Amino acid sequence: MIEKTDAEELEPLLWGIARPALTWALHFIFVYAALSATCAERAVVSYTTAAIAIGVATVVALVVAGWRLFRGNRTEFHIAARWTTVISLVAIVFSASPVLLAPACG
Amino acid sequence: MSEQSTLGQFDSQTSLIPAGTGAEGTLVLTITMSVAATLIFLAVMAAVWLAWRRERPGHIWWLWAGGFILPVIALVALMVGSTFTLASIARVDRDALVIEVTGHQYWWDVVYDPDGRALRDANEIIVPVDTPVTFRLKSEDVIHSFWVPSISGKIDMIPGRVNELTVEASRKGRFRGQCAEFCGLSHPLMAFEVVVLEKDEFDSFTAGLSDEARDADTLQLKQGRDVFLNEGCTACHAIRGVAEGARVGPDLTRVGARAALGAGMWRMNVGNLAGWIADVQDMKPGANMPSYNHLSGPDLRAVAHYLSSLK
Amino acid sequence: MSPARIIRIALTSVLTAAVLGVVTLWALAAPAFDPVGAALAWSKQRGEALVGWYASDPVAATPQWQSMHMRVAGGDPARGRQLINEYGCGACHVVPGVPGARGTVGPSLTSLADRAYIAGVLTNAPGDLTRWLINPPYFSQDTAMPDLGVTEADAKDMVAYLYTLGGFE
Amino acid sequence: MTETSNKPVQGPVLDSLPTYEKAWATPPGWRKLSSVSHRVVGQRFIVTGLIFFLIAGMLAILVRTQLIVPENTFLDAETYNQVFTMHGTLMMFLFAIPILEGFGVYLLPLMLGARDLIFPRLGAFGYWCYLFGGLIVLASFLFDAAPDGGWFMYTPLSTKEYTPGLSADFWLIGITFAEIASVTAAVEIIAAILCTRAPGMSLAKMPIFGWYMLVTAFMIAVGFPPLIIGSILLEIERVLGLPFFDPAMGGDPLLWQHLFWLFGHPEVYIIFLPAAGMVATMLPTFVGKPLFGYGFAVAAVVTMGFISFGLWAHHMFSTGLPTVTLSLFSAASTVVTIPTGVQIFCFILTMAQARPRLTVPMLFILGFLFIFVLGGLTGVMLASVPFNWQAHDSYFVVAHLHYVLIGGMVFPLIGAFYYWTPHFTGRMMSERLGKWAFWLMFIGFHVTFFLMHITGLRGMPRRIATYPEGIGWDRLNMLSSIGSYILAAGVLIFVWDFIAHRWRGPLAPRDPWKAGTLEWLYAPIAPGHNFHAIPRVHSREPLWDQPELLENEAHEIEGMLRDAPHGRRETVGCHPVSGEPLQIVRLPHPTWVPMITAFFVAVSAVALLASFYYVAAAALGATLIGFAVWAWEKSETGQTVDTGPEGILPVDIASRLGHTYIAVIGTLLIMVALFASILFGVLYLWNVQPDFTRRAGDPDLLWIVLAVVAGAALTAMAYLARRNGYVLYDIVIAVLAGGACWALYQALRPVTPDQTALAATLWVMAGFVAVQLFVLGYWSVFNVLRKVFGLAGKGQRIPEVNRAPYALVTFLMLVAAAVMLGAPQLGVFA
Repeated sequence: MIEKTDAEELEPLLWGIARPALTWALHFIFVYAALSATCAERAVVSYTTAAIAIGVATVVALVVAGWRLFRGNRTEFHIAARWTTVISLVAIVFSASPVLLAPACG
Repeated sequence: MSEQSTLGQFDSQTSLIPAGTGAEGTLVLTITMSVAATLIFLAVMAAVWLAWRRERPGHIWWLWAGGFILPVIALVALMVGSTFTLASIARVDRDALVIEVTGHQYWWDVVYDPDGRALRDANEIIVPVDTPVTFRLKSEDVIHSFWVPSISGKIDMIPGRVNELTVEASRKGRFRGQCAEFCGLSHPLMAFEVVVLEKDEFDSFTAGLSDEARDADTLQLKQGRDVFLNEGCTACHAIRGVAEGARVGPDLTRVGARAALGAGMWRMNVGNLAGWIADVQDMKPGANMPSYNHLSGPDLRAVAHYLSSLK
Repeated sequence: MSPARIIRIALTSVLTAAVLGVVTLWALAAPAFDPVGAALAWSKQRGEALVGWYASDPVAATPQWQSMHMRVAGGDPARGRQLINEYGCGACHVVPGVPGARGTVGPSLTSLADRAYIAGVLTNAPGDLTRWLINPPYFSQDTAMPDLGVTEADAKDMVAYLYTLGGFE
Repeated sequence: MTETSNKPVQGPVLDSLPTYEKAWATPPGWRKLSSVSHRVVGQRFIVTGLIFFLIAGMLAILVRTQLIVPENTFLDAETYNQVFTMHGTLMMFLFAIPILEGFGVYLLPLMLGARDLIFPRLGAFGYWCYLFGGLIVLASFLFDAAPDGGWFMYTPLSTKEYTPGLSADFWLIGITFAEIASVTAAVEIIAAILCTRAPGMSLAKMPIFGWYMLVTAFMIAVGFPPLIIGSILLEIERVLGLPFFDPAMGGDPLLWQHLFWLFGHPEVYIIFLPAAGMVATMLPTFVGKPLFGYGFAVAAVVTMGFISFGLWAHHMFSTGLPTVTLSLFSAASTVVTIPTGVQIFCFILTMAQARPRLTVPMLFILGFLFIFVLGGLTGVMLASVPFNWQAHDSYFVVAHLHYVLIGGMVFPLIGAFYYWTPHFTGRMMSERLGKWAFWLMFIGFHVTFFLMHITGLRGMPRRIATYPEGIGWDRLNMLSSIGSYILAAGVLIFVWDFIAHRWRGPLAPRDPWKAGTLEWLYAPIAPGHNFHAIPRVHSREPLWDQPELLENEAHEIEGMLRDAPHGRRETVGCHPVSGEPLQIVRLPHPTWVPMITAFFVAVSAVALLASFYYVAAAALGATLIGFAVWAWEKSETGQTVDTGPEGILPVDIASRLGHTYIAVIGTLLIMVALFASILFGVLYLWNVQPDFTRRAGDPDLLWIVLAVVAGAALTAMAYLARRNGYVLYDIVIAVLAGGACWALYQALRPVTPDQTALAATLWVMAGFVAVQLFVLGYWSVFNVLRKVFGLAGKGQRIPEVNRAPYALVTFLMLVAAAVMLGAPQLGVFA
């Protein structure tokens, strides 16, 4: 259990839990926006540029989300932060998977 | 084509007995997923039963395995399987035969070869077997959904938008379809039938479709045609060669040839046709056709006989 | 676990499994495959035959003239019910027992057997009703009921069914 | 001390603390309606929710009776459509969320160690909005105008052209009005969980129910706005005729579906999470061991809260969206299984630690596990797009949604009723009736809904009043209907037990289930103010780990803030993360103002329905005055209170850790979500209908720049006013807010809103920013009046501190709106 219960100890851990999930959210919004931009009638960007942009965004998101994956000890909030990171990483990969599998808007 | 309609025909509208490439591909997916789901369900219930009887705390790897590793493996398999099935089903074949279906409140306007001779029919779609057919789906009023479970999955018909789906029927016969998106008062009575024929039978049908309606040869049929012309039916309905141009209601050039009446809900015979003309609002509340209950007895009989003679 | 308890559990599980199996089979099967309905109809028919034999004591009982004259020779009500559905009578008439037969164009046919006349033109007798069904306009020029092209055999079965609607069994 | 009578009595009333007991006394008789205590308001939410559940359940029985045989004439098509729409609407909007909020409002202060919910009047106001909104929706039956477009009201069926009557308006206005309760409760729960915890209860030592409700509250704050905006757009289209969804005028029917399901799917997780939180609270009690993997559960809840916002378009797989977008949502829909799986395995591993006691709530938890896991698996099947094309809008989906909603929410809820009713009424519910209710519901449920999987795969579409005979659905539907009667019988037995136990049930002992959380500290029925003294907490299960709490009398345990010397209601405000006491929060006494204000909002809603627009405007004015009267009280910042063991603490501090500041941030989250929904609408229409972009005229660039400049000045002044609260600053802010509104109006004058959907949406966006500016202006004028009448002294600057972030966010919205208005002209996006 955490002996010192003051805010300075817990705050970084809370951010450790929120950061991966927020990263997934931003990444998902980016992927959806990119797909809408390329597949809608207005076709602001071509499909290849959208796919490349999504690929880059995925790598960036994976790094930002998984930054402190293996640090921290066995306390509850470290476990929480680690698991949020793991689930968010899988979610980011899943969000990016359609673009890698599908050749075009279809 | 007025053999037995699919009304009352067992398993005429089921996705479990496929008659099209779309439904076949999906059934494979359905079966594998159902089996996998049952196994996973039994495994989880076994875990619950084990946890119930166990006194000592479980290990952390149970959580890793059950909560994370197994699901990820199962989900990746599911994703790969369904994405490839989707890719094979959701293709739009540019040079396939095109049939344009437009959804109206509670009936279907079908146009064969829309970019060519644009031959209009309604509520019954004739399709050649083993040939890709691209359905071009539109809607005139609210959102409907074009669904023939035996042949392929559903695609919505949304006003202001054209959805396309290429479908290939793999077995001859009559299959029932129904509107799957709630579209108002008589949504439950908005069905249609897909008739799958041999390629040559289909060609002779579309050829026959192009010429004008069958002539009224008996006295009663001539009287029926006059009633049709004078009572204002031509404001909404068109019969090629008799009254052209109206698009509000279904095209009646070959209405007698359809196996079902009122968008696939009643058997096509003189009795139903007379009852339909006289009291549409009672049979199909909310339909846009008024009940013609002011016709005299002989006129009603004459127009009913005339319409059912248009094969 | 005492043996009594094991037997009790085994029994109940076998019983529930059996009931579940029969019900699932029945639920998934086509209407034609109706063992329960067939069994019920068979037992009802056997019961009627037995009761009928006792009631209609060949010597003493007087035949009920009232219902005899409504008898249709060779008419099968079940097939008649199916034909009424086929010919679309439900579009204009209310016909009890036929699903979806709720038309309000023509008169309701509930308790048709009790009526005296057919369409105010013919008497309510099997022969007249059969002839009416075959070609209604022939008997009443201004009727709205069309000539449905009903064959004689079909008309007989339909009349047999129609006469089950009303006072006489 | 009253002697032990055979009737349950509410808490020991200590004669030794007269002012304290008087301060917290609930007014007797009909005056109890003016009570704002979370115990009273919470129980009202729960009972009202239960009544709506029974009404909606009766409607479900009508639906099943109509479908028992083919071509049935029990209900005609019109009535059937009304019945199934109202069944869906009542269950989703007027039963599920309010009753879970009722449990949250009732339990959270007790579990976290607070005397009352942080904003009692806001809770009471929320309840009255929910009750009046629910009554408006129900009243539609009386005018034969019950909504009949399905609980999702897809356009164009729900537009004026195809639903001419008032039915859609009843739905839109009634539901939006009832949603105010959910949104206010969300802000309240966020502030309560973060700011009013017992000393020593850091976020790591908070009961898991707190985490579930915190994530649910954030999901409501972000999830409800898309529907509120969608409803406003549809109501404007029905009343003023602006073409948001008309494809011929540049609109798109799919815009409604996007906005509705952006709310719709998070909503079903908002319904599941509190119920899972109840399971996570009850299960450890019956196992006697703490929840296994608290960290895993927190991670699973947080990630589930986020990922649920990425699934909405799996309701729209068959609308013809591009295949790659379908795969994106299909992928997101499968990934949400992982957090769900983690939670389920946390429950299973908790159960593994010891042999659980098979009480009635435990039975319902096992029922939950059985049904919800099966429902979740069919959900994953539905996530596959090709299968969804066969199963969407068929009875397979009806089966899936009932499995996850009844299994995931109703079963835990009824278990929660059996678990927490002793806390409401002081008497236990009967075990025998509970077991009967469970088995009837369990069997009835499976007979009804398992068969629907097969009916759906056999091609039976949803929402059909009748079906033809002989196609293969007749017998399955008959069995489903028989099953629904068994399920109804089970529910009725539970309801009878819930009513009858008040006089027949045995008296509940102290901590009847041997639970570990704080709400069982007192013998049932705990005193109105929850704790005579708020104890210091050292773990997540205080009653297990601190035996001294249960050994001696509840009112004698040592803690802080024992008395209310000056007769005011107070509770402890804590540091949001560490839970250490930070301030004393003064709470309001019973008052009629929330009820009256909610009544005025109801009057404006009914007037809008009856299209008396002047009466509606007047009623809204009265509501604003109601809020002003509500907030018209002397500021108590700067006073101090001696809390005993924790020393002297200030009252109502004006800082970023204060409860009002956190509540304003919560409200801003909702406002940003509302604005983002409109922004989504603008971008969507701009993207989908390219040739309508500038057809309705171009906004005036000069006025846009002026509006942004006014906004910038406004924000600067707001941050200046934080340090010293001069009246002059408030006046300048009010003037600048008015100026920015005027500039926005001038900028948009050349754009005619009824020409294209994009123009109409731009007007709505500008209107929303104008509302934000109006709030800032109203806030500043109110500040001026308070200072002039001496209610707010020199150092008392809570309003100024809280207004600064509000002004900043309004400025950012102004900039975003300016970009949206100006961009098409400047050719940035062609």
